[in-house]
Amino acid sequence: MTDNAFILQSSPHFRDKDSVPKIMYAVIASLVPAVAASLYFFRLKALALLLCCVAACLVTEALFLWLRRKPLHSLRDGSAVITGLLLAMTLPPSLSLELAIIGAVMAIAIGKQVFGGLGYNIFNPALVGRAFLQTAFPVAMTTWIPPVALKIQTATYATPLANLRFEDAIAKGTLTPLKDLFIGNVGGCLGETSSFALILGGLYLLSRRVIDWRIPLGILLSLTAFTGVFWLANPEKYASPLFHILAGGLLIGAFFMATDLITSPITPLGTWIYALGIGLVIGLIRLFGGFAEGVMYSILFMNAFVPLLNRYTRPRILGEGGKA
Amino acid sequence: MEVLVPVITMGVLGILFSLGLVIAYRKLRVYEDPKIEQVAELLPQANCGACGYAGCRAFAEALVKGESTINSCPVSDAEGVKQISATLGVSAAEVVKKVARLHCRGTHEAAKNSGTYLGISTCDAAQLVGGNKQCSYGCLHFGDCVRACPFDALYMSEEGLPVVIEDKCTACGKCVEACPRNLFELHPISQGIIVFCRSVDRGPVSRKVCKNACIACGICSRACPEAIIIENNLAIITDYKKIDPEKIPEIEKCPTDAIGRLKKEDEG
Amino acid sequence: MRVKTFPHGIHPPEFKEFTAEKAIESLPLPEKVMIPLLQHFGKPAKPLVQKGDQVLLGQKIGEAQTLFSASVHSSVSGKVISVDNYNHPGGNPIPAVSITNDSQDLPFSEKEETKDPFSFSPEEIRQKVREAGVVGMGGAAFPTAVKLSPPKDKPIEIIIINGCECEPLLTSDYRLMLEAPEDILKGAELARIATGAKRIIVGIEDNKKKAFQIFQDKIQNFEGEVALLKTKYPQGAEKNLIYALLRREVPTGGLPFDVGVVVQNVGTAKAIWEAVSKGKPLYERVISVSGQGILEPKNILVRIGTPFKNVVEFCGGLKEDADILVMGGPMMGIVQWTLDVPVVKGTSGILAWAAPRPGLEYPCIRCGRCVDNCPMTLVPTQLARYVKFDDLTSAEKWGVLDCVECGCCQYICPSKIPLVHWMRVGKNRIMAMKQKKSA
Amino acid sequence: MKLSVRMVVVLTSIGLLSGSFLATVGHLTKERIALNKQREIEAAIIQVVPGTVSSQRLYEERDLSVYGGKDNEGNIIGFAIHASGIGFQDKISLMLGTNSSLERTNRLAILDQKETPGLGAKITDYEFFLTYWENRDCSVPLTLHKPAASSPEELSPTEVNTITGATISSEAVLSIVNGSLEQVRKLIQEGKLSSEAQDVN
Amino acid sequence: MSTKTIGQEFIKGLWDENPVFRQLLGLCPTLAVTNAVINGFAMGMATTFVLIFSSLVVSSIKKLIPSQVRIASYIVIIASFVTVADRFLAAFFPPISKSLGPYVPLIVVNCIILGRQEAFSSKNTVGRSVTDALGMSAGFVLAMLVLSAIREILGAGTFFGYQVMGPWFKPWIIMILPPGAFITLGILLAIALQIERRTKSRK
Amino acid sequence: MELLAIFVAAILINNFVLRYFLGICPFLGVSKKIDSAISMGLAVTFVMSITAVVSWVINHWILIPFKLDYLQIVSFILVIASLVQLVEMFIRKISPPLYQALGIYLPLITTNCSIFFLALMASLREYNFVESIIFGVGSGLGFTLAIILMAAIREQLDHAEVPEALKGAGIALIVAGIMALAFLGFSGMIK
Repeated sequence: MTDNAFILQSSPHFRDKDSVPKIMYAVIASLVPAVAASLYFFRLKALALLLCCVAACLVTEALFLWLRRKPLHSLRDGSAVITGLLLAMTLPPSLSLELAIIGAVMAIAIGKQVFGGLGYNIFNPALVGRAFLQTAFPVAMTTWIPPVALKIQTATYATPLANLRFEDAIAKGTLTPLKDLFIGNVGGCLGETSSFALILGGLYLLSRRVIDWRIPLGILLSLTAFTGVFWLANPEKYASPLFHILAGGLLIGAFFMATDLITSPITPLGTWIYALGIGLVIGLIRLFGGFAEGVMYSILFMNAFVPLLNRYTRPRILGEGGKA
Repeated sequence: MEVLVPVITMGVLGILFSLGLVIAYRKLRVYEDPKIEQVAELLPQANCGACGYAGCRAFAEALVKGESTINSCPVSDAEGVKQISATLGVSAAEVVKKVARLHCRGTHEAAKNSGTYLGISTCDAAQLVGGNKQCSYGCLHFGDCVRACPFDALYMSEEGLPVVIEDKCTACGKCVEACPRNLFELHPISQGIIVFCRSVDRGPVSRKVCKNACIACGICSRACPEAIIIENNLAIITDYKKIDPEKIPEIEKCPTDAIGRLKKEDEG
Repeated sequence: MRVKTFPHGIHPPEFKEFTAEKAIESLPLPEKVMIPLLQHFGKPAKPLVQKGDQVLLGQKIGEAQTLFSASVHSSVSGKVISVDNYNHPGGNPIPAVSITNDSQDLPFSEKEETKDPFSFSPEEIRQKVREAGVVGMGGAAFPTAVKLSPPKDKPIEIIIINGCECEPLLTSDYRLMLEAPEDILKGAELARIATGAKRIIVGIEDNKKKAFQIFQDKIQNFEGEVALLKTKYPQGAEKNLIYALLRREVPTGGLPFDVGVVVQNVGTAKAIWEAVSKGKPLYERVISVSGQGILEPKNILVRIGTPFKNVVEFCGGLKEDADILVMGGPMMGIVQWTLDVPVVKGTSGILAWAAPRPGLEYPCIRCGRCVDNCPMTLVPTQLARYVKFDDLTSAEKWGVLDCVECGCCQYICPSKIPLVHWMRVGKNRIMAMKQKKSA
Repeated sequence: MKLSVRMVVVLTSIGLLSGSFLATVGHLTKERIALNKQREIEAAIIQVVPGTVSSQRLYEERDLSVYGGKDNEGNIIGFAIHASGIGFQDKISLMLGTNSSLERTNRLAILDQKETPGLGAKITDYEFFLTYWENRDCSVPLTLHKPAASSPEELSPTEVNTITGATISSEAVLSIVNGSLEQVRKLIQEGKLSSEAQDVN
Repeated sequence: MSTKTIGQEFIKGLWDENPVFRQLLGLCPTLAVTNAVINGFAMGMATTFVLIFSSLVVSSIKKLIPSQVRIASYIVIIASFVTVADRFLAAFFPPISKSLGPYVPLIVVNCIILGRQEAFSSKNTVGRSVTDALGMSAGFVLAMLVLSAIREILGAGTFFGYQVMGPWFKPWIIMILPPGAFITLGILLAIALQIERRTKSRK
Repeated sequence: MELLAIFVAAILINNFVLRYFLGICPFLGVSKKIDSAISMGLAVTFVMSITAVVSWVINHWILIPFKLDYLQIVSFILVIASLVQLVEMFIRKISPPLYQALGIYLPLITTNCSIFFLALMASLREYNFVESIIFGVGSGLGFTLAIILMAAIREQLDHAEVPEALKGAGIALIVAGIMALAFLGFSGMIK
């Protein structure tokens, strides 16, 4: 044993075993139920979209890393795969593949790499990709097909939320039953239809402590409160909070999108404000906005507030304010 | 009539506006010595703060007010000093060009590592865990000085030591501040002999950890006792001016190269 | 009994089983000791001996110059061979008195106190503690006499005896608590008298049930109680301990004095007792030698100034794969690059193991775990960022100076960012900046 | 003092010069711009009230003007209602033609809109949208047919079509139309339509 | 003041001192009216007109204006020419005037124009000032054309209103909406900077 | 309700910066530090509110009665420029601390197109007096919101590995683009 072999470092000398790739792979694992559900409900369409998005994300990421002369091994951290998966999960199953690829490229390029890559982005990359597609190709992004299991033969098929917002579903009595929403036997984006699968994945993430429990809770609370008030005031016109929770992209947003570590606040108070804000804006858009669904916009909107929240919600230091 | 209305309107607006400006001009003008502007323009605008003021403009103000002298600016060259002195109407003292010199020759090869350093790659961070070198006085090789230099006058050589590019060095003193081991010092550019070591360990200890350490053998001080002494296990040049050029070869017989003139590889 | 604790903190693996059941052994006297003149928080002591002097065990060889300093005593009898810079486990060489041991162990003074130690006045206690060079033995080595001298406007109510030993691997305090509980409590009582406090609270983590029971038993004779604390790191950090026991917050930049508390480590309490009752200077201490890299982990009583090499050899030496050598605990200890450093008053352990290389450092993914675990409720990632980009004003505003360097953030960080290192760099730079400004 | 005077003089004279210059320019372009505006309106009136030979402004306020389309004999053969309101993004300005009894729609023209291109902006599309507004029974408020019908035959007489994916824009047009029709009816009842009548040309 | 030749005075506006890409001036209209090439072009032309005539007037009367009222005077002069441009478009090109909307009057506060008066025309001869104005305008028009071409081709599949992309192409509507404008300009600026960095490092 | 609609629309839906591309220069220039962004935002809001009042008065008492619509551009810009100058003088006299916080941004506002646009738009949309004020305040707050968010984001991006070429205006514009995307979600909220 020579003297020269000792390690020189600052304390602490013990390290927890969790690492960034492990966290990322936990997120991927948590998406398994939702992916499985999408494959069940939309079959090959879903498979093709998932593969295309993941591949396009990986290729774009690799291209940028190469251009910036950074080591390619950071591809293995799994973050690009998550972006691809999450993007695919929020696309309508009928979307053509080339559009999906455009979305995936945009997600990585302007959602992530322009900020410097992993850890530096301000906005959720998957949602940036989706918002780009939604704005670039609004018709394609709001054309839905029914899930295979439903065995309906119509070319277009409204999502439960569009049905509620634009077709006066409550008055006509055609509001989608909660049971279907829970199982996922409804129209909508690949991964958002099955509430059951999403809750399963979300619970796994919570148990692994990958995501902050405050975010899903805060979103659900404020959305429930907001929609609840209107529902109680006029159940003839407004759907129940439970419907709003189960329908559309709320659960995937609350468990997988808003909780994105990088783009959510790091302080507890900031996290609460962020989560409550998302729920509120979702409620506003769904009830009064021009879109049937507002999860994507509200998360992006609140993402923009995150640096501000982080800055102004510094926790009180132990002993701060006391007299020395 | 149709033409008159707009003409009158515009005329009135013009009068109102110009009156406002006149009032503004007369009521709220702040007097500033035009010299400040002139001097500020002549300063190098490096805003390095070496003069002790918050940037060149603040320094210019101090100069005009007579609170400081142009010699406090180490960055200005002789020509600039002359011009500024002329503007200020004072004669400048002779300015000797100084440059920063590193007092260490502990290259990667010469100075032994103490272990595998796994930490932040800056000198001040490494210093916090005692440094990555067995020598506790020498260069840590992480280049805080290079990053601190506002003039790009420093670079890390392949041997692992920072090298001063004399032409670019303005003796602003940033590297002196940045080095956690205080290895830099400002010397007149003409200064020939320099002690390249700061180790005050006893000779045998120093020699064990670094090939180029001063081992306090005393050859140099015996060669030139009026200017060089050995104190605290280290050769110290007490008065540079007293070094007799003829004795330089004698001084350079240092067995560890810890004192002597700059060599080619130490220069830019 | 309710188990008390503080918010946040972490649960690193404890590894206490290596040495927890091993009784304290005495290390054979070393041939040579190197006693640094600075082994405490504050100014170095002024050497009282020169090369060639003959010294006796317990003889004062370094005199405290100011209040924030501590005297240094010889830990052997023998001859001074040099007073020169020597490696110091704190990192940088510091003047040290090297003494060759004549193996006589002749004590400097033999006068046994005849007076009942509890009848001393506070000033007398402080004087004896100062004379004996007692410093905090938990690691920070704050001069104990200072701790026992509360300012007049800050009355002290409670003496807390810190028996948490929350650092993994270390068991020296635990062994002391098992083997010398009376001495500890008597020392605490002296501290109580010296500060005019009303009662004593001994805080013990619930992984040391045996020690807790002994103290439960012994405390009956004293004004005080024993509190059980949750096993959590850093339960033994002063500010967190005070919060856990009393729900009082030591103000930022303040001391436990500010909330009427004085905290003493169990080892320090014992040293106080010995200093006052026997006039014994602090020239030896108990340390844990442990870790997977030590062949026979042990708790040993060691003379100050003994080279690590002697200690490690006594414990069977290092394993082949041991590549990290730490003085103190794994969370806050200081790495050593050589075994050629002396044991000092603040050395609570010598640890070695085969350290896994930290994984690839990723950019911060803002998971917020450091925020959720910081016992000081700081925002470590933000602080590290501010320091990294040299925004020292913001770093200070966000409380970098309040960081206690407990290491929770860096332990938990999935991105493997050297957060504590950045904090230390930041503190260092801020101090340098302030010095420059005041100069 | 001298400087101050100069400041005032210079700025005033620049103001005067500019004023007279602009007066000239304004004068020269005034008629032409007015003409352009009028032509645009006229073209729209002719479009929505076919057979119009001359037209007359019957009423004007913010966001609502009513024109009467006249045949050769000067009889009003229909109304052209110029109304505007907020759509998905911004104001939508439209011209609705009705028969003289205000019971049937003739045609609808969108004059100005900033809806989402390719989506809400389809309200300007004749095939997709405007054709479904022709010849509707507007004696009662019109309603939207949802989901979108693929041919006019699917609609009941009081229904108009939506644009798939741009329900808000369709609703906006509908509410502008229904709102302005109601207002015009009220104006007729109050007899305000003809009192302020003035010929457009 | 200037030591450049007349030719250099003109050329610099195209790249070295391009108002949009290099000086980040006049970004508001650059973003706002470049959803179609025709709009961008018309806006560029209107700006050119104002810039040239303002430079002409300002450089000819620069000696008469006391420096304290120069900004005010410039604003009045610029505003007058903007009014002319606005009225002209409204009178002779009503459709363009309509689609440009209030952005034509906004030329008044386009920093390129005031900036050039302040930085150049107030110090240089009439000839130089007009050349400089021409160069700057050319640079501005160039920037407008590049940006609007990208946005129109991707956003509508057309160029100057003519179909240029095949029927397979699905227009990216986002490009003619605000987000597309911001992102495109952001990327263009980055490209411009990258080119500049490259040429610099080669030197 | 109408007033609320104008107000909300001005802040969120038709945000001056993110939808009308107004005030881009200060939006990019003064958004490097959050403190200056806040001051700039407030200064703009303040001037916008006053401009809304004054331009309404000019428009409805002078330009419209005398049929001088072609003098709109010149008179509005003159009024704004002198107004800003007067406000600056006024603040400096009344409250030096406020001047330190806002005053230095005031000269920048003269050439901020959002102010001028506000005056034009209020006249184009034929807002009445109260509506003009609401529109002015709302637009100012919309600008403030956008610039503060941008400043906070940029402060964070200062510590990010943004590619060299994108640093500064490039990345700021892309962030603005994504913010504009997010704000699109509010479209259609006001009917």
